[in-house]
Amino acid sequence: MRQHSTAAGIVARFSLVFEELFIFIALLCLVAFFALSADNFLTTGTLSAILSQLPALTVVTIGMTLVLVSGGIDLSVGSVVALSSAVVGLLYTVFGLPLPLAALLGILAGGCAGLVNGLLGSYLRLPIFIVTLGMLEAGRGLAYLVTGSQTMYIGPDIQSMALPIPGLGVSPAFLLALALVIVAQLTLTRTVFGRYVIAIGSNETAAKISGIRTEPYLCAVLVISGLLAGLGGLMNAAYLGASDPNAALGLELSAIAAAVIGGTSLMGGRGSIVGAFLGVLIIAVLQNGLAQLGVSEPVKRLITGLVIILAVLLDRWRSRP
Amino acid sequence: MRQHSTAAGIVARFSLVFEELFIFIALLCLVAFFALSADNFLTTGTLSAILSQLPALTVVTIGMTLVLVSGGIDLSVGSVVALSSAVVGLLYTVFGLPLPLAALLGILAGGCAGLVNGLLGSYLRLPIFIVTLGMLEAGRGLAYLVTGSQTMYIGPDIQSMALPIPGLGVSPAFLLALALVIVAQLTLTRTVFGRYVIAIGSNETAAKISGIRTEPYLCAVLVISGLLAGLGGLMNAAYLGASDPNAALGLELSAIAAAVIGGTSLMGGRGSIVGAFLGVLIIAVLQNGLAQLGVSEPVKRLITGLVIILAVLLDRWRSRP
Amino acid sequence: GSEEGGDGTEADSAPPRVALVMKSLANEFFVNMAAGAEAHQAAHSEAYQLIVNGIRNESDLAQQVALVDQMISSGVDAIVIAPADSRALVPALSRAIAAGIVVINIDNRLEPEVLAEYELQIPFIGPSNRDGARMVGDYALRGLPGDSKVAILEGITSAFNSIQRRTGFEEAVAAAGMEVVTLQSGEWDQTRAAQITSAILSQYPELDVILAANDNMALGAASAVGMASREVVIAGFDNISAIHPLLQSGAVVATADQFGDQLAVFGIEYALEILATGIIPQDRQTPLELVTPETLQAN
Amino acid sequence: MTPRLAIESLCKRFAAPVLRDVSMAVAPGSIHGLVGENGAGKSTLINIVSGLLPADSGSLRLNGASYRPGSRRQALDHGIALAAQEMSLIDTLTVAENILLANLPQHKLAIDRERLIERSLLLMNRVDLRVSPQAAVAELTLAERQLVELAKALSMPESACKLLILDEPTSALTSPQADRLHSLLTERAAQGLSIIYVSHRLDDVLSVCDEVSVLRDGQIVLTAPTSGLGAEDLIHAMCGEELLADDAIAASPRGPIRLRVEALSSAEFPEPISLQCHSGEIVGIAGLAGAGRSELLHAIFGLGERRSGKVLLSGEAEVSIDSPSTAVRHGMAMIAEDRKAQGLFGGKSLAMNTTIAGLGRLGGALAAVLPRRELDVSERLLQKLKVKSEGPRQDIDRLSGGNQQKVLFARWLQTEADVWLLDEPTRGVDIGAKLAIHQQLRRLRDQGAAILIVSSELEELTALCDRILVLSARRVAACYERGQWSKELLLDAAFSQFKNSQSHAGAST
Ligand SMILES: Nc1ncnc2c1ncn2[C@@H]1O[C@H](COP(=O)(O)OP(=O)(O)OP(=O)(O)O)[C@@H](O)[C@H]1O
Ligand SMILES: Nc1ncnc2c1ncn2[C@@H]1O[C@H](COP(=O)(O)OP(=O)(O)OP(=O)(O)O)[C@@H](O)[C@H]1O
Ligand SMILES: [Mg+2]
Ligand SMILES: [Mg+2]
Repeated sequence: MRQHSTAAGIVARFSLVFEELFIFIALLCLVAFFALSADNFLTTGTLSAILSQLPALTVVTIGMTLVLVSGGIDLSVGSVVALSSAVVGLLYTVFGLPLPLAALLGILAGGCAGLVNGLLGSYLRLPIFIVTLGMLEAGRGLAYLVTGSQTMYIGPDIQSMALPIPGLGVSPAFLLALALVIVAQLTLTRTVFGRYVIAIGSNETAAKISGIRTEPYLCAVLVISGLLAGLGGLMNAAYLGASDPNAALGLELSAIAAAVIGGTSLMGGRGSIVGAFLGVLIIAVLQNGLAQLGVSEPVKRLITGLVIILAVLLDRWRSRP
Repeated sequence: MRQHSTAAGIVARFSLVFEELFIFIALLCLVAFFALSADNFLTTGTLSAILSQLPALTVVTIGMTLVLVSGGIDLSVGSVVALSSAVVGLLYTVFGLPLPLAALLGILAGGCAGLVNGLLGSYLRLPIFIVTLGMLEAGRGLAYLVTGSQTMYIGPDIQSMALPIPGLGVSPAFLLALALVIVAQLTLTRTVFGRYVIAIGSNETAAKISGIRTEPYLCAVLVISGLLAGLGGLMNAAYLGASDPNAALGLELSAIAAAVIGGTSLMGGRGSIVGAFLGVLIIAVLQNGLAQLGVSEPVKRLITGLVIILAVLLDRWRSRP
Repeated sequence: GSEEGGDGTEADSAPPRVALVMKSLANEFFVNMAAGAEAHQAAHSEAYQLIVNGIRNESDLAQQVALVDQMISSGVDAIVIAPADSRALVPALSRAIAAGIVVINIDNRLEPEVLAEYELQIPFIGPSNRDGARMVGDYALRGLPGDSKVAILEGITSAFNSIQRRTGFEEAVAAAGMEVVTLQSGEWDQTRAAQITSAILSQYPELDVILAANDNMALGAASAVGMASREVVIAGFDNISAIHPLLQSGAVVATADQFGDQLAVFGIEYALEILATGIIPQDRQTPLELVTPETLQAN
Repeated sequence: MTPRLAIESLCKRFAAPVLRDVSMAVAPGSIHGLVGENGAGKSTLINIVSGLLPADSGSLRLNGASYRPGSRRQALDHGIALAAQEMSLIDTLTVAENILLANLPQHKLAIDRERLIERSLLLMNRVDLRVSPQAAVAELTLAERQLVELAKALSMPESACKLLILDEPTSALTSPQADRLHSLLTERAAQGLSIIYVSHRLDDVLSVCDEVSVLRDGQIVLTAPTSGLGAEDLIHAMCGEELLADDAIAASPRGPIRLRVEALSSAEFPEPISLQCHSGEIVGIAGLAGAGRSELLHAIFGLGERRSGKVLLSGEAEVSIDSPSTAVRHGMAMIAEDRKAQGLFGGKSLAMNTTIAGLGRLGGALAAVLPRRELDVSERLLQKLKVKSEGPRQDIDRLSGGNQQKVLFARWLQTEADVWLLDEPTRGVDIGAKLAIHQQLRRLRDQGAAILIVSSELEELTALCDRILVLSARRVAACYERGQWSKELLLDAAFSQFKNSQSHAGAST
């Protein structure tokens, strides 16, 4: 009996690594495919192009994953990215605030949107899908209002965040995103907060009876998602050197896709930030590779759709021993 | 005890009507608001404009509601609308098939997309959110391929479906959509199929233990959603007299919003087609009213977001006695 | 010359690689542009290689910036770009130029101030959307009574072309001494345009003219007008094929052709010229043509 | 005579073997009992017979013909009716629809509502379920739900039904309800129906069944007619050892008052109630199904809407309980009635399930959870409670029902709670484990805990409690000290309000 349980224990211990291993293999397959079919895919240029695109989607996906694990969903992230980038642009260019302050306020604007989502969704118990759908519309409207519906040029200052640090080859934004992935993964797996979020997503009633006040946690994940979307907006502005009220249209679907490819359940209670990050990488590699191949838009769409489905097929195959 | 249960029975019986009553009141408020603020809102012109826009969203929402009740979601409806309208356009204008045949094949194209969703989602048990997200991409890609990414002019023939029948004031498309609302509502509430879909959406394991083979039903609702999206594509083409591969972008979110405003639960097991239809009316009145007021795009967005949230707030208030 | 691309531009056997970066490849205008470029390449296959890319969504700047970065990293020799935004693309293009890549701007002009800030000189080739819209507007409004009421359907509010065309339309209306009763965004989309037009028609029973910033919206407007059995003059922009039947039937009176299929070809030829000679040529405005039922008949 | 159902060398394994070479035969018209410890494999065997799980090897014969159901539907078509252990009810459908779900009466394309109501009322009467057939199942109590499940199992036409399987059909029922079911079963068996009856209530098994099989660790260790057997024989076969007798109660002196409930009411429990519980005391709450016992516990624990009145914990300082989280922080524990819906974190490890409530004591939300510590803690508790598992990393869904219940116990032992609210804590728990739980409760009491326990088994209350409170229609009907009560007195009190209300409601029994 004891021997048996140790064996099972070992399998169980590896299963987390294992889970992410499968997604990692999928990623490698994709890279191998593009390396074979596109001429200059395996170059430092491609790598740095991919790395510079990652940060915004990565941080947004971290927030989305947390929300999904808690059993919710946040459809407003795309709009909040646009809103926050608009706020940064406005404060810096029109009101002339110093950039760090403008950036901070932009992130806070995202946090406010998240707070509204959180209050309506957790304390008033409105269906979070609809609340964040409302915020998707309202947030975009605000972004248009803030920018006067025009792209605002911010200039090279803000871009320093998105440009590779000399000698290191990666940008501060990427380092920040990577650090957040690690922090979020540890928070989810190694802190009381993470446990509670998982417990609430897995069975809210049972969580309540176990003495967990569910509202503050449900609200907190939405605020975190809002703040991270705000940060995503800042990163987007840094990447573009401009704030674009039309930025990040449909980003919510990419973020959800990345999270689910990475093993997060839409039913709540299960998820991995590292997996979600691998999901982001898959999406980025796919977009890059297809662009380098220069295939036509319809074919790009078809392939993207197929890869999304294949990724979860692989995931399904894994979890069915 | 017995008296108590009868009283409860009566309350239960009225609660359905009641439920929809609240949405109806919300709709009336909205109409009253626009009647007061826009000059020519309460005119037959507005009415017929709204009626002519309804059919496509209505039929798509019927399918979406069924899928939501079964505990799933169908993100691909917008793309399938575009695909079906593209197929109709291609078959009629390029291949010269007679219009009814082209229309039928267009609807069937939608059904095929739904079948793929259904097979992957129910028999292979992939997460339906991701499957239909994949189809959202792939279907749009196919629509571009079919039309060569061009809007195809179809001509007045197809528009006869969308034009008011003289003397009646409403179009065949609207009548069809209305008939489908009634048929679907009866199917959901009065047939074994409907009860089984509710049962599966409410508790899939329990449904299985009760001897319901869940796969065929889960597959069927997705096929129905696909067919209805196909019909929606036909109606869209009829409305425009053209088939547009970029049609119905983001339609899935409108359909979900309409369903949820109408009292359908995103957790499955609960929903009303009539309610969803009222949800569609709210959305249509809102769009029309805002366009008549001529408010700017940002303000439109803001108001749309607020109305969506208010509608569910009202709904929440109702269900908390 | 380019260091990292490997195949240099001077004196070697491999033909140069030109990347065409456009807005949405799901839009007929850009599809035609791509087709024109591909036909040109097929006819000059020994002269250059072509990679065509567009973004998913006309307004997704980040994706277009990413595309430029990807093209830099895949080592192309020249980039011909129809920027989705006139400012936000400049930094990315400056990176391309720093990497030794020749950049040509087509369709939508990059903001000269921002170019100056980055000390760049990127030649622009393309039509003036504003002049084109003015031309279409003038034609549509000619001969109408002076108190006619006009509605304008613009594209995505923040889009450069949308702003240019809206401005052109507004100039035409002002010149004719008429009134714009409402200006709304149809977001380039047919269905939305049809819905908005329906609403406008009931709000303004006296409406005479709808000027739409692209043909898709004109198509939508025409179907709404047909459905309401009203007489409204409609004009569009872009000259897509689906508009022709409506021009013939008179439901739409005019549109503008910017010869999109040639636009990219001009850009590519310029790029090849620079690669060969190293001389940076001047900006060039490409022609725009008014398309009316008569001109359609003439062809 | 060919047996109705013959099971031959059936094997099934998940991670470990669960059924090993099981052979069993059920004669026509007989009631066959199936008993065994938690996790012995009873439900697994039943799931195979009723088409919910495929067997790894072995064969089944139904009336002599080979039988291999591929789905629950096929088993139904073969005449196998089932009342599942984890009930298979659909919350959003009505009672009537649930009862007839597998066979909804149709008229043309539509459901025939009249026949639906008519037939379900008939079945509801048979099990004595008195709610509206139009009521939504979500609004029923667990006992009522179990009766719905039974009515559902009985809904198969008598001509078609060959085998009726009941997996712990009385776990949530009071004894009058159970008795009624048993007489119904005997009646149907006399008409030729074969029945498999799984239960942990050994006395019931002995009185109802004709024959009984005992499963131990996935093997049949005994099959015999019940006539010559006693409960001790079954226990011996199940555990392979003698159980400690339910040790007599050394009337320990009770301590000061620990829990005070003052005029408490809520939307679910509208009549204000006051009661108190001393430390070192076990107070039982008896009552019929629907008497409001669960609602009372919920209200005390801080759940429920429109709650008024006071719940006070007196210790060093007096605290007022206003929410479950305050309750837990101040040493309260609650094991709710519906294990799956209100207790378990499905798909999560045993470790997570045991430690979750205790995490609050680690400090703030950002306090670290150390996997090593967590595993150690839960491993120790699982061993202490003798949970049959593969270790703390195992997924809780893979545990048998009784073992899941033990994990819930472990959860609150981990918080070192000293005020316990228990709602049917031994529901679905085998006799050995039940005694272990009883012992555990006594130990807690002796350590000074205040315990409030709701149970439908009067024997259990009698054996454990120092005081018993009887609820009837949400009011306190009586309160007895140890030595004052008898089964008759308790039942009388439980029926008291019900009799009054029955007279003007005019319901017939
Ligand atoms: N899906 C599953 N995956 C893995 N193991 C399982 C699964 N279902 C049951 N088991 C294991 O099989 C064994 C037998 O379980 P089963 O539910 O048949 O027990 P039981 O006799 O019905 O117990 P109880 O009296 O508690 O209901 C248990 O040890 C359980 O852990
Ligand atoms: N959410 C609810 N909505 C409406 N009625 C309810 C609800 N919950 C319970 N009831 C009703 O309240 C009554 C009392 O239920 P309660 O759970 O208190 O019974 P109980 O004494 O705990 O019985 P059991 O032995 O079943 O646990 C039942 O008749 C039930 O139908
Ligand atoms: Mg069992
Ligand atoms: Mg109870």
